[in-house]
Amino acid sequence: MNKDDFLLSVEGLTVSFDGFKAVDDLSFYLEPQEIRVIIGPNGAGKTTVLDLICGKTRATAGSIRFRGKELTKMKEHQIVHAGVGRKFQNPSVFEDLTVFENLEVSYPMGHTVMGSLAFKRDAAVIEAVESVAHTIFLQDLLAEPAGLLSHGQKQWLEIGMLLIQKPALLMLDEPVAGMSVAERKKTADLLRVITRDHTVLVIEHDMQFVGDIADRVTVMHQGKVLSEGSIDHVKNDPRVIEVYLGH
Amino acid sequence: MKQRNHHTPARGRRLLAGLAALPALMALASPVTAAPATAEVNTTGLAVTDDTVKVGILHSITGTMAISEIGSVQAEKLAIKQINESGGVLGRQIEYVQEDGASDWPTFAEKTRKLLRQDKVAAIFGCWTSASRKAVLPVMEQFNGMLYYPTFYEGLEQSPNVIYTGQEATQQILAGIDWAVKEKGAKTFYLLGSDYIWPRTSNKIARIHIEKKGLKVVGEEYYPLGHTQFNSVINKIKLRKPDVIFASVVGGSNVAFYKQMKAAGVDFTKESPLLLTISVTEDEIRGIGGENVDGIYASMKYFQSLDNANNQEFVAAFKDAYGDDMVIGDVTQAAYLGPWLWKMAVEKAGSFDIDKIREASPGIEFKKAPEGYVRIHENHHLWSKTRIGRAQPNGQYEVVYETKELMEPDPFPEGYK
Amino acid sequence: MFADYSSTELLSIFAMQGFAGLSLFSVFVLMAMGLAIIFGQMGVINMAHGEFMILGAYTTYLTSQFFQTYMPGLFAGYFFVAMVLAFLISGALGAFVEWAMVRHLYRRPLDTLLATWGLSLIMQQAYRSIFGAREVGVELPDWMMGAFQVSDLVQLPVNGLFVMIIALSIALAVYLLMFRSGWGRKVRAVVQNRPMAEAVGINTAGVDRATFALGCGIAGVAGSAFTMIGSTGPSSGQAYIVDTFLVVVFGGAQSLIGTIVSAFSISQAQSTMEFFLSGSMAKVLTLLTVVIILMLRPEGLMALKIRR
Amino acid sequence: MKTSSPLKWLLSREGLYYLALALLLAVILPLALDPFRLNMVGKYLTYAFVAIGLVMCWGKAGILSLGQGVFFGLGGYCMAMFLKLEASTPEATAHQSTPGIPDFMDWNQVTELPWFWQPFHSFSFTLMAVLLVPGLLAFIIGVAMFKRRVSGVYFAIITQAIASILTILIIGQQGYTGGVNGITDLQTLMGWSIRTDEAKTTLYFVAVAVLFLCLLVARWVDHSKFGRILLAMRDQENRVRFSGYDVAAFKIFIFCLAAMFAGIGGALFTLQVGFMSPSFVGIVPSIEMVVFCALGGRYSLLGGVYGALLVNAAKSGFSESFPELWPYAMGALFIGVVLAFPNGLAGLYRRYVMPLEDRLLRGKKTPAAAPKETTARRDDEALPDHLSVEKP
Repeated sequence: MNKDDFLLSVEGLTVSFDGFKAVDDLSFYLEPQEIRVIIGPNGAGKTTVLDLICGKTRATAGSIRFRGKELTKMKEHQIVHAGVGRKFQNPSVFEDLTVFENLEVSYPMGHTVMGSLAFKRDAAVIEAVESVAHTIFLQDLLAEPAGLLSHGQKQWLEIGMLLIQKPALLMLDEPVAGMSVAERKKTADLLRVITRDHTVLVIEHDMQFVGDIADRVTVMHQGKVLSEGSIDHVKNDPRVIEVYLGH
Repeated sequence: MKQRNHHTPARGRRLLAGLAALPALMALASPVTAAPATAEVNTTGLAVTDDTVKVGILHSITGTMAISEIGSVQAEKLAIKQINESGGVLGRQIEYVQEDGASDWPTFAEKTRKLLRQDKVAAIFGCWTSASRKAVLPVMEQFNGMLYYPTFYEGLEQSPNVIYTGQEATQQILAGIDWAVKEKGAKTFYLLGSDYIWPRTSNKIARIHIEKKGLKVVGEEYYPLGHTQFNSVINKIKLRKPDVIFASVVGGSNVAFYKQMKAAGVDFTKESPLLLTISVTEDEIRGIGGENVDGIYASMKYFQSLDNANNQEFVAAFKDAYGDDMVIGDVTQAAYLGPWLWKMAVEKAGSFDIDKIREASPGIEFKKAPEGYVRIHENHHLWSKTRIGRAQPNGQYEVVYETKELMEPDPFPEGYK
Repeated sequence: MFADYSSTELLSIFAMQGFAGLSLFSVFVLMAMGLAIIFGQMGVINMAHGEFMILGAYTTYLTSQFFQTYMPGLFAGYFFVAMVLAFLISGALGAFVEWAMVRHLYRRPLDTLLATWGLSLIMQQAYRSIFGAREVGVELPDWMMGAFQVSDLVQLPVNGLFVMIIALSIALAVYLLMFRSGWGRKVRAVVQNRPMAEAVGINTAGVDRATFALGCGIAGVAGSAFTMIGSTGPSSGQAYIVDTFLVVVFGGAQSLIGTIVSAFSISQAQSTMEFFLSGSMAKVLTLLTVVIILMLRPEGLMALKIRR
Repeated sequence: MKTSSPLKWLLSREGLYYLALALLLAVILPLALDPFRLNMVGKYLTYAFVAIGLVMCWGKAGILSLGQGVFFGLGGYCMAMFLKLEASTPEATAHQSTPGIPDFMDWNQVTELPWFWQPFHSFSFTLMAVLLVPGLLAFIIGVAMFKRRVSGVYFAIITQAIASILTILIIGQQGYTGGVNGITDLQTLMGWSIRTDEAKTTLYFVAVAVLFLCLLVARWVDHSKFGRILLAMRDQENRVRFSGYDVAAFKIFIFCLAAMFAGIGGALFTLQVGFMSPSFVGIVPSIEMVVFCALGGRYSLLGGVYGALLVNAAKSGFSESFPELWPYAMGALFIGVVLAFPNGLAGLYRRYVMPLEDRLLRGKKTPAAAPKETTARRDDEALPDHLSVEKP
């Protein structure tokens, strides 16, 4: 397979902070429509990988190709326009805006200065917002300020803000952290819906949840790939067991 | 603005004196016989009544310039009080309206408008910086007022609506440099100033004058206002070894400059190099500290230590009014001249009308001036002598030289542009 | 421009110019040390820093007056007393200001800027009411006024050396305090993670107050030292504020070493340029260079590299 | 947003506030004040332009500039250069060694009009320059800083340094700028004397009209999606970035807009007072401009206008009656606003007066015509400054 046939190909990715290599010569590939979960102990460099892909952190070396484009040279907003959406670990929504406005801001129109000045809230916008709101279970809370939502609802809202951008690749950093059991179940449902037409890269600790959704799992340790494969494959990998159970 | 002071004590005293002396009482009772009718002396609607005339005092009471302007306010008030005690102007007591320019130039312009239009003052004594005068000038000309401006300044101006009671640049500089060359044998000069119009203009005049004599300027340097680090320029001075440092540094920079000169081992009393300043009056020395300027020379028209009867009287009156620890600098004395020169112009013209005062002003002599004698030139500046003073550790200048003749004011000096 | 001078003269001049640069450096260090602690460690922008310095200067003035009047015999040593008093008085006022004002604003650095600017206006006017609008002259004991004659041209002013020694001692003291003492550890802990510091039982409110007071106290000592080389008037403090902030920001706000490095580079640059250009242009060029470098490298010279 | 019908907007509550301000400025004050006082209000109004810009830039976008005096000054100097050239005809300056150039140039041995003065013979160029010179400088600063993600405190300090640099430059280059005295003695605008009372009153009304134009532009920007993005940016800058926005471009735009407003204010200031000098460029006036905005309410456009008017009126009043007390009052105002009511007058109004209005409206049984998305909430809550030191 040519590497541009992958949706995302990460090769030799390295970043060092003052000599400390948080990600060290990392390579992995994502196929279209795949759901990939990255797991690993704390400090393995999982979040840094997402930071590197979405441009928040600049790579020291290596390449990230996405649909034939080299992301390491692009600005954050250009990466978003290329089709990569990112959800942060802590829900980051605009607390002073309403749910509707949160989604509207993310709607992929009027993203330039002039475009945003000329932006009109037309029927298409309202429809797209309402449809996404329905998907993320917030259709009745559109007029609420986002600051008043519960923790779980904020997580959903942030996922909704990604969905409305219609990205080709969705990156989620611990989407179910801090959720109640019921919310967690609803989120799993939500992800299943999403994965019907998105490629998804997820960081997650909850192995139950990982087993539920993952096509393939990548295990990271000390900035490197320790193991990769199906959930059963990595669960039985002795190196993974050693890392997780400790010395 | 509401600092209207009617000087009732003065008036009260006058009344008592009147009771004692019948002729004076007569004068009060029938002002027409002693003083001309108001309608005659005031044809332009100024604030003149049968026994009062209103003038304005306009200086900064607040803000950064308040430090410098306070002495002028005191001197002007003292002169007004003395004039009132001696019978006023055309038989009318002077009342003043004091306004605060707040170290802000538009405020100066605004207050001038207010003084001229609302209060209809017959004259304004005020302004200190050139910037404030420049802001006020168009208003003075528009509403035809008369400003008495006390500060020594760069010249390049001659308004029909201003009498400049301080020296313009050539008066201060030419005499100073001539003295240094003749008496001290100076051959090389280092020009140093704060970076704004007065030092730059002054140094330009100085440079031309020096070079005309075939002597040499070995350095010319400007520092931003408020600058406090002079080590580099002190090194340059040491390197170039000028005979004279010609300094026009102002404000807080002054303090830093002289302290650092002293610290760098320059003893001014040795006069090698000799320091000649045009900006350090007795007022400034209070902030710098007498020990730091011991031995520098200043070229100005007035020093507090000036030995003549007029000045002794003036210094005594000033200290009597404001306290024994007051010092009087060049500008303070020039401010004191303002009300007197105005009074004489009014009396010569027999009218408060601005146009008549303007006409009457040239040629007016003030023989009781603390600096000795001044005369108003056609160009609205003063003929005055220039003196060289040597700073003493006690903060006073000792006068070591005085020009024989009065220096002619020349605000647009040909050949010095 | 050097053609006219002999080589000994040139050597002397370079020596003197180097010394001028070092004097400026110590002035910058003194100005910036207190601010580096307050701004760098606490994130508070203290626009009244210059006024705290002037408080130290006025303290020195009053002390000198007191010694002159009541114990002229001990006048030679008054300066040391004055510096201690300047530290205590400025520090005490600092602690009060922290309690009354700054502690309510820790989450809002830009608001501390406005509030402390207001404080600076009040302090200036208070000086004006108390000491008068004119600058006061602070008389120095004779031993401070001289200069060491190194060679014919080279003289090292005693008070310049004295300022230098104070600057270095304070820098050293701050370093020891921040990095070699238990208290410094607490300060750094609070800076890096306030909730965690609270959780492990550090009295963060107390640490804040002491840190702010320390910064103000150092400003007081700086002001005291500046009476030797600068003016002491109600608005003298304002002249320092922009330079001071630039030194701290240029160094990298959270790094004390950075502050020193930046004070050194700015002072050397300015003093060298002053020698070749006019004072005004040197100042403009120095400020401009610093601003441009900060645009290219906003984290300053010595930034802590933290993974974010 | 729902401004499809301007009339309907005017009758909404927000529209009525604007009407009230218009009534105050265009009718009540001119009737109540003599020309002298009205001229002073006219001067204060020119600061309101800066305040509007600061509300947009600082309040809405979280960018605190301590260098607005720079832009105010540049706008003012552009206008002053035009007026000075008009005043410096060869006839009026015949006594100079080089007639036809401004007097201060002649004193400084400048014998030829410098190239950058040449275009200011043209009024249309001057009008453009009033907008573009401050705008361009803001653009350069903005690109350099926001692209490098300099923000918060760092931005504030750097803008302050720029104010300091420009002041030293203007004072030092007196042959080209008039130095510390500034550009003075401006008399006519295209032959029309700007010194008469009538002219000052006319200029006052021009200032009011232009102010409302700027207010409406600012309001339009604020209520567009752009405004919501500013708000979002202040809150969660990264989220905006990862929603596909070029955050720097938005900051640059709003900073330039604020600079242009300040430039307009400066130009009108020059017309009102008849000169321009470096004392309006430096650090102190720049910080005072921030106070106008903070007192009025940093999140409210109208608050900014009232803030500029009130602080300046208080300054004149105080310094006339108790000059000694003014710095104390000003200082206390700073501290009080920051500590006690960070949202300024607008915040107080919303908290204490608006509920009364609500009750009145309900009393009359007129349902409050509250727009669907009211900005009240945004302005009312004590929003934390998300302006903490950000390092890239």
